[in-house]
Amino acid sequence: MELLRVENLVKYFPLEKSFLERLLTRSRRYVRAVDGVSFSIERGEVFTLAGETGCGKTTTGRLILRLIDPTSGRIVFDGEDITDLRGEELRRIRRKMQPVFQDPYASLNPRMKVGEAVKHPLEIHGIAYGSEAKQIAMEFLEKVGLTPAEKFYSLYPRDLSGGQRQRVAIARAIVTKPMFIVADEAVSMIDVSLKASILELLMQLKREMGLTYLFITHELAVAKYISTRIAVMYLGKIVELGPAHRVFESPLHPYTKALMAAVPVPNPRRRKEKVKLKGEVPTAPVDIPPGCRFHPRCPYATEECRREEPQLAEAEPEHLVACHKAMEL
Amino acid sequence: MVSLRVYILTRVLLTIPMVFILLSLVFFVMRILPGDPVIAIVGMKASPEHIERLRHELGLDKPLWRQYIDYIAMIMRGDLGRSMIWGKRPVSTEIWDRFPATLELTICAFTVSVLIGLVTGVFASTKPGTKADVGLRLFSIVAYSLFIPLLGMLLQFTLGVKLKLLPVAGRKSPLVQIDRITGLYLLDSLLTLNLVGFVDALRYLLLPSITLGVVLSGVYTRLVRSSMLEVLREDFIRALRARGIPEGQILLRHALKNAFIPVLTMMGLQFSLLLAGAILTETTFSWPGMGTFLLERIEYRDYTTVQGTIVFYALLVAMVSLIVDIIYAYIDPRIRY
Amino acid sequence: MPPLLDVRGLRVYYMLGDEAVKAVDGVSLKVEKGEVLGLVGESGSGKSTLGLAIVRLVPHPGRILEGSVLFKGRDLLKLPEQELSKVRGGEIGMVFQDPLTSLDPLMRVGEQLVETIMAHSQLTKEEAKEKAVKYLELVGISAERFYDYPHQFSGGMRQRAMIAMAISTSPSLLIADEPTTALDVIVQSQIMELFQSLREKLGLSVILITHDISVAMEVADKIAVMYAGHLVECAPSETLYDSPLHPYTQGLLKAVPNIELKDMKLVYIPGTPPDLANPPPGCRFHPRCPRAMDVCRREEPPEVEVGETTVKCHLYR
Amino acid sequence: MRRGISKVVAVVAALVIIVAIVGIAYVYQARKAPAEKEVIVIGTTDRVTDLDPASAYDFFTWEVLSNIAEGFFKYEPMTLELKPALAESYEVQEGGKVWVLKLRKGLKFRDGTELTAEVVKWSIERVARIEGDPAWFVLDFVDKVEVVDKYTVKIVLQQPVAFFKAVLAVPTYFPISPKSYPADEISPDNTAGGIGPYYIERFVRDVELVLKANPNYYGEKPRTKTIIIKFYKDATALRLALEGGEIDVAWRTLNPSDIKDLAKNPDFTVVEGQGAYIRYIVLNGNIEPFNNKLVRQALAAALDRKKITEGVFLGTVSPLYSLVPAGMWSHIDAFKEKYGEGPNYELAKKLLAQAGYSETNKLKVELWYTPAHYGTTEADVAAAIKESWEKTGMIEVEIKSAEWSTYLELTRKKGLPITLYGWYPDYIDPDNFLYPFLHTDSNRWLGKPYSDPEMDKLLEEAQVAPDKATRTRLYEQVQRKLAEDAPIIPFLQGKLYVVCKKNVKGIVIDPYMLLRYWLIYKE
Amino acid sequence: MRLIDPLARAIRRYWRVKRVDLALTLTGAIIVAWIIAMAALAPVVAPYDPYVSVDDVLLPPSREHLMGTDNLGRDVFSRILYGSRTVMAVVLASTMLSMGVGTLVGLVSGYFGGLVDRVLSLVMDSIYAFPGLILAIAVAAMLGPGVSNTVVSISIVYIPTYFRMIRGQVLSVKSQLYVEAATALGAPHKVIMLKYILPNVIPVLPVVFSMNVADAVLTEAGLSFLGLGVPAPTPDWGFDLRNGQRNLLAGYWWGSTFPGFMIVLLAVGFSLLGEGLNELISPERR
Repeated sequence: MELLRVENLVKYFPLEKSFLERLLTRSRRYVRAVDGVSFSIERGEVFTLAGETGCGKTTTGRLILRLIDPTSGRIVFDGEDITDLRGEELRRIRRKMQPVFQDPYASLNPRMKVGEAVKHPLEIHGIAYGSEAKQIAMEFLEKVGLTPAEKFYSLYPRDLSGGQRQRVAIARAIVTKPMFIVADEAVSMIDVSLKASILELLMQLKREMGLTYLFITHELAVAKYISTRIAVMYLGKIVELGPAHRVFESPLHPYTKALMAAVPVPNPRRRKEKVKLKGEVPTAPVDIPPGCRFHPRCPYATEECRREEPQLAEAEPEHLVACHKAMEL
Repeated sequence: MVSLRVYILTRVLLTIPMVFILLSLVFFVMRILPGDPVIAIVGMKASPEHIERLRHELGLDKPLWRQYIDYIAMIMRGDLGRSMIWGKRPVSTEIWDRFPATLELTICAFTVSVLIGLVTGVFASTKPGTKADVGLRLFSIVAYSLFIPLLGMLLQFTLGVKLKLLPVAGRKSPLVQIDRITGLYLLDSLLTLNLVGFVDALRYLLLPSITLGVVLSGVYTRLVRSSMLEVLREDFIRALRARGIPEGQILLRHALKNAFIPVLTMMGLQFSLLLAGAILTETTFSWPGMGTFLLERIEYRDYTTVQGTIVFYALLVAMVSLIVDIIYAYIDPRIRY
Repeated sequence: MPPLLDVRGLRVYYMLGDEAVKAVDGVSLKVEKGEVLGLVGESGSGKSTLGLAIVRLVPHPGRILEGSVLFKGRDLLKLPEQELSKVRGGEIGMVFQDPLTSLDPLMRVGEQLVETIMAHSQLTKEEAKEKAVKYLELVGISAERFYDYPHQFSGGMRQRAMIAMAISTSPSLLIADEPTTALDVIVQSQIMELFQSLREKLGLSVILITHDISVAMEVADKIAVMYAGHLVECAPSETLYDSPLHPYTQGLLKAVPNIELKDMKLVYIPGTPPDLANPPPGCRFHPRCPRAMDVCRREEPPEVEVGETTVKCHLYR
Repeated sequence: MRRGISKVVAVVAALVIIVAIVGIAYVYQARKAPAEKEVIVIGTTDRVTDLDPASAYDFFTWEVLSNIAEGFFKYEPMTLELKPALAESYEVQEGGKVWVLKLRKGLKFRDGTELTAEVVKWSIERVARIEGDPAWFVLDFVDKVEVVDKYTVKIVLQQPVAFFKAVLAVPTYFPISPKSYPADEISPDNTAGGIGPYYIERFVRDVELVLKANPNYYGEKPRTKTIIIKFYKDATALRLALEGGEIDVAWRTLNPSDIKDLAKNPDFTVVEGQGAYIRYIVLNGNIEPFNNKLVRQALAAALDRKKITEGVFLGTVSPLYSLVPAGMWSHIDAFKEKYGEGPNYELAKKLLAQAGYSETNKLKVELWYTPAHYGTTEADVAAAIKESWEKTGMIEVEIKSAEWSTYLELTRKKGLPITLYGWYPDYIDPDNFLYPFLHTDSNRWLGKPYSDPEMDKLLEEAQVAPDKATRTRLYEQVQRKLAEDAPIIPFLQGKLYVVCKKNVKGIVIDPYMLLRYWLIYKE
Repeated sequence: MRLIDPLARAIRRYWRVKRVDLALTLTGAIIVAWIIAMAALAPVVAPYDPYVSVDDVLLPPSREHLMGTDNLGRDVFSRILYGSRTVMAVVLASTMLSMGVGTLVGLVSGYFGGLVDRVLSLVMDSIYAFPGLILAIAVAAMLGPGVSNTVVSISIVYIPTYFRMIRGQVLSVKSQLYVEAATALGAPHKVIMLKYILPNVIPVLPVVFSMNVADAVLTEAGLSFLGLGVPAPTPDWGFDLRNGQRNLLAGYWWGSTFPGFMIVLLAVGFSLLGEGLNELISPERR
């Protein structure tokens, strides 16, 4: 059953910051961070948005969380259109939908004790107050593996390691018993030896609490371990979307192929032949190439690719790809 | 990136509201509070009729909003009006008479303070934590805290009166003549090849500009030091060292230039410090500049002159910050491209 | 023939008042000519400090307390600053993690390259420029970008420029400190390929410092694993992959996600790395080690040679 | 670009070094340079306002004007007799209502215009037309000016004025050339001047004023060819300039302590002269409790003048017991006669008790001063007055201050209870020290603190009384009544000091007060 | 984990790492504390009434008059003691005032942004860029002398400093992930402002405060020196300096030197405190 649906989501950031600058510049220019993205997430799923820096995956996450307003498009969450919700209504939705961010050092208020940070959401949403809230907060601290909860409760974030902080952030996210978690690069800054432990925690919570994840990451190897479905983004668009095992085993889009091939493998004997791509992703997608936005780097680009933008279409059941030549390759 | 042209244009346009805000502030505060220029002009004994006539002449009998609009309209035409008190000279002429003195003083003081600041700041930053560094930090704190009149008096007393090395007040010797071209005596005497005039003007300039310069050098020492330390901590300095670039070259060609960007930004703001300090310096050294002029005219509630002076100060500050921005853009390619 | 680089018993501490962070604590290491050594470790393991200590660039308040760094037979730690700066950038090139902050933002990339070349040769400006263009092209940057500023370059190009600078003086050793960490995977693999090709073309030795053991595995001949200031295991890549000896290495290899394997379960190492200001006594890994023994808590393990592997563990004594 | 910047730095550094070396070299050279004998440099803290007789109305501008121009009469140094100047002779007709002036023939302005009756008429009418601050010297007295012949002018007054000759001597009546001055607007920076011993060679506002001897001057040749006035911002700078050798003469106004100190210095001469400058306290009779004569008298009795003259001014001024300064004819120490030398605390207490005040029910008063206009000593003057009054134990004084224009405005609107003011005479006559203060119609500028029909009558009579003896008697009466009513309490009379280098001679200070440059010379 | 009192721990840690900065801070604190004590104890310590003459005028320093007497025969030492009250009162009141207003406006303006923020920033920046002393002179001259007027004119100069500092800080804190997380939690604006932003903004205040106080001391002295500050005969260092300056050249150095020295000392004290605090509070760089 569908929990979240995103339809043709668009977010442009104007390049001219101030009013005067806008007034003085003849042609408006925008960073087209998210440029028409559609997908849906089923309940209980781990849906991964993957892609390189600047592809728009984080912006998509923030749009879904309603932390920024979309330029156009629609977000339907739990059967309700939340695109234009404001104030009290938006707060009601927020209870059901929580983020876990990449940087555990920045996502906790340095002036708030761990316990308070976890307890606070309960009070904001009027779920529990005072000692009752504290009780619940302690429960959740234990749940994310911060034991003894008593000790951690009165510590400040600065007294914790990165992994521990990320656990606090997770506890804060799940304390209101949401149904949906947006995990934005949630394990990217965690050391290898601990990364698996956070991933395991996330999976365990998913089972216990029946959570649905939108997992945003640039680490394909990590994505592979947890995703049920994956969408690969390039310059603000999804280029390929499908069940994780299908996409990882037989990627269809040349970009996905290159991306997969570039991921290093911890095996000295597997020094594989890589798909070679020219150039890099532009740092700020301002001047998007016409036609297929990947064509300047694509080794298989044809005249058609330069002219016409391919649409995301089903190439095989449930496996969508946006490439004119997906079938031929 | 927004183009440089738009950037500079934006900055130019932003100076307008700034001048406008300050002008309005002064305009209304001055008129709401007691103190009447007409009475100050005519002195004690004028008849009420005479005073009324004068008020009318000066437009002071109109409602406040009307006066304000008239004044703004006048400013828009680039006219600062005429002084309300003796002479009734155009305010622009009055300013033009005094401003070069202030400009000369501030430029020289600025030079002194930047020279001291650069040398001490760079030196301190290369030896953080040493005695020399701590000493220079103390210097910067104490220098800035030296009350300008106190330091000025001290220098006047020792160098001027006791040692008779330098003249203590005024801009030049009575017997020396310097033809006015720009009003900057140093420049004018050079332009007219008047060596005696040049040396004389310079001698008169020394004490005030040293006083102001030393006090402000504290700011620069601190600024240069901290921004050098900041830059020296950066990755590219380490990378330069790793590439075996000689230390001196790293310091002067890379670190100093990078450190100069925040220093430059601050310089724009410090300029207002310079102007403020100039008031006390001018008072202490009888320097016939804008500061002493403003003080005198405030006392007489010379509305137009005070307003004009404030507008001028505001324009000056805005212009300096604009120039700083342009230099900034010139030095920092990240803004230029 | 002696190794190109021979680090012996190096100890680097960061002195914070009366507290010392023991970032590198008695590390020995050899790099042969033409060899690529992957120096692997998690954040805070001391691997970057080690890289910097080799050319005496440990930042304040770090201090090299003891040890020696023999490079072509000379001890770099005893070299006067003047001569050392000839070695730095001359015979040993360095590439750092963040290519944006590692370039002077106010100077054109080409000029920075020229500056480096001129610092290590007697060339005139024109000759240096010619050489600079040559090296830019060698790393895949067209000559027309010579006058660009660093911010006009993309991340990968900046790193290429850094590499060009590092190799422009024909060094025999290149120390690359996390050269691809700030880059996306595709660019990362491009840069890694560049390293490979340069190494073949120029016969360079490379120390590749990275937190990502996968990256090291892909390019290095030999891998040295660091944990909490100690070098715990050093072995040829394939040996290390096939039979890791140190419990930490074993744990690490199991924790690394592998995109090629199907349904592999990730295993993590419990606990967290120690505070290097107060490291645990004995073996620094013992609080997290599944095979810790009594002796591990008491005594610092010796370095043991097992076949081609050097391992710092009581298990192999 | 980077090269460019380092180059700039190098050039700046080099410049600074060169300049420093040249400067130091010059210092030694300059110290040896002999001072020119033909030049006298006078320093002052005063300023020139409008160099236009129609508008100038302040001490220093008048001083300058009286050196670059002349009126029909001028005061003989020391004797203060009015001697003919531009007018060869004069005649008073119709009991003092009509004045006929015969001009000296052949006098020419700097621009070549001849001084004629027409020019005189034009000049006087110009003052009336422009209505500058001193225009009242004309408007209040003159009815019309007529040209009799080329060199004869007839001035018809509105009514006879006993002291009109003194009025005619003020700079407002100095004839100027119509060719050099605009007919109906003030010409503030005009250096043309009139006919005088000097002419202005150069004038840089607030910096310097250079005067050269007028070669065509009809009278006695000035003893020094060039006079340079240098303007200083304050007394400290002025003294430093004197000691630094920049100026030969330090004129108004040095600090009291510096005057005393310089008097001890053998390198300088201190010339002291009684000035006609007075300071006084105004008690505003419109405000409670100063409408009570007993209170006013008590304050007059309790005032410790010595504290001010000796304490604040270190004896560089003298105590004053009347509005008419000592040395002026008709002066009597009226307040001293009535209240003693002061402070007379017994009397003050008695008066206060009569008025209903006591140690527990203190008289509370507000004393206002203006911080800049009367020099930096003013705050101390206020403090000294406060202290001397509070010594009675029955008065509590609160000191307040306001900037000059605010101060004036508030005074005029009758807002301030006690204020401190000072007075320089416009013309040398007791009338000028009494009428403006005490006459009902003329003390509006002080907020009309006092009005008394008897006093008005006395003052009016004295103005028109033809002979000096009658006038003296009347003015003595006025002064006694002033002391009795005590609406204004005079407290000090300024002395004027000139400090000059030992070799400077010829400085004359008399109650006319304006320095005559043409008499000064170097030995 | 946190066994010791955090302050003691902080001091100990700083003592190890930033000995010099701590020494500077302490020196500054001692100077300031000393002058505050002077102000507090003036009535007890002062040997004479500072308002009335107690002896001959212009007596040099002696056993009876530690710093001599001024030109009205008042005891300079007593005036210095009482002067510290004036300076402290004016300076502290004005900085408190500007801190309060600046912080409040900065917080609101920075948090909500938009048009109000633009206008406020423009106004504040205009005042900020304008030479402070000149502004204070203009305002003080128009308001007229008096303690409260002086306080107002000085505080106007420094409001923009606090505003800018707080606003900048708010903007940077606002962009932190934890604020975003709080928004995502559904916390209302008031809660975010008070619980997430304000506590992270406040730590900059002591630094700005002590830096500004030093500057305010000089501005106050400047105003008094120009005769635009507290009216006579209130003891005030700037005013006494100017008053004494008249007699300086005649050799009566004590009347102006002592007040001048006190101004410098107090400014140095606050600057040291500010400079040290700034280094201590700023994020550690290793």
